[in-house]
Amino acid sequence: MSLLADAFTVFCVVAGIGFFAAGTAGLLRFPDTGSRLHALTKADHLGLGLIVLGLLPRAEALGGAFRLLAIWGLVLLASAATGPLLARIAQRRDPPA
Amino acid sequence: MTADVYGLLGAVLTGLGLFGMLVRTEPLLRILAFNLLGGGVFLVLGAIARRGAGAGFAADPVPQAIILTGIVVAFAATTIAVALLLRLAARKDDA
Amino acid sequence: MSSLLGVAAFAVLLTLLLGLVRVLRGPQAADRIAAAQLLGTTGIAALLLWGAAVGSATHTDLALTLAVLAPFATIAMVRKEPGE
Amino acid sequence: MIVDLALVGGILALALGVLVARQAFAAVALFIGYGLLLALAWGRLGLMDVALTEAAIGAGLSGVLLLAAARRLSAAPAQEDSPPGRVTRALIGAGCAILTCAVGAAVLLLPDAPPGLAAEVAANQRATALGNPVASVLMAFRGLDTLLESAVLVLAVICTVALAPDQGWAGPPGAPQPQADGPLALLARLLPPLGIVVAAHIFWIGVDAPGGKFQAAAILAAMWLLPWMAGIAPAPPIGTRALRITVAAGPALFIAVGLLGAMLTGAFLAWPSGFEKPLILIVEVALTLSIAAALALLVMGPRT
Amino acid sequence: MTGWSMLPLLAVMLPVLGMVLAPALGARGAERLTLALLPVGFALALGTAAAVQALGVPLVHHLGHWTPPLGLALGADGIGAAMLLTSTVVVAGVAVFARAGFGTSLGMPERRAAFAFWPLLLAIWGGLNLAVTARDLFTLYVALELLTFAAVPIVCLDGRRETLAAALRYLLFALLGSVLYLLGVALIYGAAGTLDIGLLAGRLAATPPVLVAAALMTAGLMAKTALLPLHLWLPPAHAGAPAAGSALLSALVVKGSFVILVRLWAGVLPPSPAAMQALAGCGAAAILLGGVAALAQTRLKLLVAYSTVAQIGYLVLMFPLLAVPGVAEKAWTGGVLQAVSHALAKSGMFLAVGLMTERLGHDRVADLAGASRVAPRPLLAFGLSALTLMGVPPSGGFAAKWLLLSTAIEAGQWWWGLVILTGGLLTGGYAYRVLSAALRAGPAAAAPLPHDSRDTVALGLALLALLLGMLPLASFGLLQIGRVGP
Repeated sequence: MSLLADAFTVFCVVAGIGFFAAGTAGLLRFPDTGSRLHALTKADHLGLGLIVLGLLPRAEALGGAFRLLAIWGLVLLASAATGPLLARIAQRRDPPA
Repeated sequence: MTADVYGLLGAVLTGLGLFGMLVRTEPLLRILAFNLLGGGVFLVLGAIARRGAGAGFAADPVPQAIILTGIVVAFAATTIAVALLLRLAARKDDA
Repeated sequence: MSSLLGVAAFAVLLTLLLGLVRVLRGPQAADRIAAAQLLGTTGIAALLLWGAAVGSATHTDLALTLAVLAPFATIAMVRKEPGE
Repeated sequence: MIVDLALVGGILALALGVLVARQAFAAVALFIGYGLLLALAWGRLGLMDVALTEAAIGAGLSGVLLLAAARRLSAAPAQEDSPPGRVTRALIGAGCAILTCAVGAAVLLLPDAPPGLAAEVAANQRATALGNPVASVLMAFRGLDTLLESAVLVLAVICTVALAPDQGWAGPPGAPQPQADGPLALLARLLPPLGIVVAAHIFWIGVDAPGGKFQAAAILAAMWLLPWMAGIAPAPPIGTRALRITVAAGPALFIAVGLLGAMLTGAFLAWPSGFEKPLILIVEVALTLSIAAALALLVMGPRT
Repeated sequence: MTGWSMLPLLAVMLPVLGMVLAPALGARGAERLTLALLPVGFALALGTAAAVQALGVPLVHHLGHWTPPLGLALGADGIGAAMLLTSTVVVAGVAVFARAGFGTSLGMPERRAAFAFWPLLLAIWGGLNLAVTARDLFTLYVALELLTFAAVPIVCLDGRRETLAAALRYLLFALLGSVLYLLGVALIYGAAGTLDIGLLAGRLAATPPVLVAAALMTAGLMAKTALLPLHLWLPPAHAGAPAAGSALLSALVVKGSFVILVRLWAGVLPPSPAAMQALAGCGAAAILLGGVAALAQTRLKLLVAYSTVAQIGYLVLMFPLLAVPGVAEKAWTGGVLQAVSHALAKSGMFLAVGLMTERLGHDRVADLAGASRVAPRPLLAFGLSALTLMGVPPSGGFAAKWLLLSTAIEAGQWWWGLVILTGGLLTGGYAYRVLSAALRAGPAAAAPLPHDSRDTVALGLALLALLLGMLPLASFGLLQIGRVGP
C-alpha cells in the first residue's frame, strides 16, 4: 500500500516538475509575450496541480490535505482572473507590427 | 556554514543598497535601494540568529523577533517615502 | 522518500531560477510580471515539496500565504488606473 | 549547500537588476521577485516566522504599493537630483565596496561560540504560556518593542494622512478606483472570504508555531485592498470616527493592559499570572485588526 | 525603588498613548489632551529628576519583570532625567505657542494641519523621552524611527513643493542613518549576545565585528544628528517647517540621536582615542563651517538653521575629553549643559523668528528694519537666545562652553578651546547682523501692538536658557549619576 502510494507520489511529482520545466522553457524560448503567457498558465495549473496531487497521500491529516487543495485552488483562481487581463495588456502595449 | 553564506549575501546587499541610494537619482529607485539595504541588514541579523541556534530552536528567537519588528518599521518607512514622493510629483503638476 | 522529495524541491527551484532570466530580460512589463507570477507558483511548489521532505507543516503555511498574496502584484499591474 | 548558493545567486542577480533597471516598472517587478526569493532564503535559514512576514510584505503589500507608485510616476515623474559625476560615483562605489568587505569580515569573524539567548528563551518560555518562542519574545520578553512598533504604525498612518492636499483630506484615502469588470471583479468577491479564513488560520497557529498577528494582519489588509482596487468597495473616509478608532484600538489596549500589569504586579507589561494566555490573545486580536487597518491605509496612501 | 522607576516609564508611555489616541479624538480633542498631558509630564520629569538625585543611582525599570539580557530595561540616570525635563519644557512651550496656528476652536471643522500636528508633537515628545530612557540598543532604534516619522511630516506640513522636497531628502537621510545603526546593533548582538546597555558596559572587546559595528552606529547617528559632513539635510528641513515645528526639530529631535551616541561611546563601545578625536574634529568643522554659512545666509530661518549645524558641533567636543581622568566629569557636565541650553535657546529663537516673520511678512535679513517696532519682544527673545548660543555670561551656554573650554585646556587639548572661541565670535557675528538690521528704524508701526501670548513663550524659553547659567555649578551633580568613565 505504502509502496503504491510512494510510486504514485513519485510519478505525479516527476510529471509536475516536467510541466514546470516545460513552462519555464516556453517562457524563455517563445518569441512573443502572448505565447509566453500561454506557456506560463499551463505550467501554473498543471505543474502545481500534479505536485499537490502527488503529495496528497502524504498529508498528515485531513487538515493537511485540505490546505494543499486550498493552495492549488487559490493559485487557479488568481491565475484564471489575471491571465486574460495580462494578455489584454500585452496585446495593447505590443501592437502586431 | 549556511549562516555564513547568507551573512555574506547580507553584506553584499548592504553595499549594493547603499550604492543605489547614493548614486541613483530617481526617488523611487532610491526607495527600492533602501529596501535592498534593509534586506541586507536583516539577512546579517538572520545569519546571527541562525548561528545562535540551540536549545531545540532552529534559530535564536530574539534576533528573529527583532527582524520581524524591523521589517514592519521598514515597510512603514517605505509607505511614507512613497506617499511623500507621489505628493511631490503631483505638486509639480500644479506648479 | 524524503530525500527524493528534497531533490524534487531542488529541481523545481532550478526551474524557478531559470525563470528569473525572463524577469531580468523583460522586455515588456507584462513579461516581467507574468514571469514574477510564475516565480510565485514555482516557489509554492518548491515549498510544498520541501515541506513534505522535512515533514514540516510550516512550509505549507508559508506556501498558503504566498498563494493568497502572490496575485496581488499582478492585480496591481492589470487593473485599470484612475482616469484610464 | 548547492541550494543555498543557487538561491543566493538568484537574489544577487535580482538585486543587481533592481539597481541597474532603466524604468521604475522593471525595477519594481524585479524587486517583487527579490522579495519572493528572500522569503525562500529565510526558510532555508530556519527563520520561518520571518519567512512568513517577508512573503506577506515583500510578495504582497510592497508589490501593490510600489507598482501603483510606478504607474502614477510614469504619468507624472517626480523631480530628480542631478546625477553624481564619474569621480564621485567611483568614490561612492569604493566606499560601498569597503562597507561590504567590512561587514562581510565582521560576519565571518563573529565569535565561534555564538553568544545568544536561545537557551534563556527556552528556559523562560513556559511562563509566557505560548508555544512559539518568537511569539514569547514579541509578546513578553520584548513586549515593549512590539507595543512601540504598533504605535509606529499609527504614526505612519498619521504621516500619510498629513501628506494629503488640504482640499478633501478627510475623504476616502488613496486615489478613487475605477470599477473593474469581468474576472477581476469576480476574484475580488471570491478571494476575500477565503483569505480571511487563511488569516485566521495563520493567526491561530502563531500561538504555538511560526505565524501570528502580523502575518495575519498583512493578509487581512490585502483582503481589504483587493475589493478596493477592483472598485467594488470604496474605502471609508479618513474622517470616519469608526475607522480612526479601529486603527487606535489595538495599541491603546496594549498600553492599557501594560498599565494594568504595572498596577497589579509592579512592572509595566507584566501579564498577571494565570491570565497570560487569554490576555495575550485578546491583545493580539485587537492588534491584528488595528495593524490590518493601518497597513491597508498605508498602502492606499494619502488622498490625492 | 520599583515605584520610583515607574516615573520615567510613564513619561514615555503617556505621550505615546496620547499619540495613539489622537486620531480617534480628532484635532480638537488631541489638542486638549496634549495640553492636559503637559502638567502630568512635567510632574513625571520633575519626579524622576528628584528621585535620581535623592537615590544617587539611576532608576531602572524591568518591563514585565524580565531582566536583561532576555528582557528590556528602561530608566533614567542623570543625563536621562535632565533630558526628560528639557523635552517637557520645550514641548510645553511649543504646544502653548502652536495653539494660535494649529488650534481648533469649538465648531470649527477639523483641518489637516491641526489633525496632524498634535499627534506629531506627542510622538516627538514620547520618542525623545524613549531615546533618553531606553536601555536596549534595539528599543533605541525604534525610538529613532519614532522621532524620524514624527519629524518628517512636520517639515512639510504646509504642503509646498520646496518643503516636500526637503522632507523627502530628510527622510532618506534619516532612514539611511537608522539602517546603518541597526546593522551595527546586529553585529553587537552577534558579538555579545545582548543589547542591554548596562550589561554591555565593559564587556565589548575591540574585535573586528565590534569595531565595524562602532563605525556603522557612529556614522548612522551622525547622519541623524546632522553632524558635519552629514548635515546637508538639516538647513532646508529645519528652515522649511512652520516655526513651532522648527523649534521641535532643532531643539529636540537631533538630541535623541546625540544622547544615544553619548551612551554608546561613554560606556558601551571599547574606548578609542582616535575615533574621539575624529568625532570632535567633525564637531570643530561644524562649528566653523556652520558659523560661516550662517553668516552668509540672507534668509533669517536658514541663518538659524545653520546656527543649529554649528551648535551641534559643540555637543561632540566633549567626546575626546571624557576619557581623561580628572576632567571627564566637568566635560560631561559641559556637554549635557550644551544640549539642554541649546534646546531651550534654539526653540526660543525659532519661535521668535517665526513671530518676526509673521509680523514683517518676510524673513529677509537685509530688510529686517522696523522689527524692533512691530516685534520688540520676539526680538528681545532672539537676542537673549543669541547670548546663550554665543556663550556670553551669565547664560547657560556660557556655563557649557566655559566648562568645555577649560577642560580642553586642562586636558592639554587646547585646539578645541580655539575652536570654541572662534565659534563664539562667528555666532556673535551672525547675531549682530540680525540685531543691527532689526534695530534700524523702519516704517512706523501703524497700530499699537496687540498683546500676544506667544511672545511670552519665546521670551520664556530664551530666559530659561539664560537662567540655567545662574544655577550654582554644584547643582549639576545630578548629571553625574550613572555616568560611566573616569
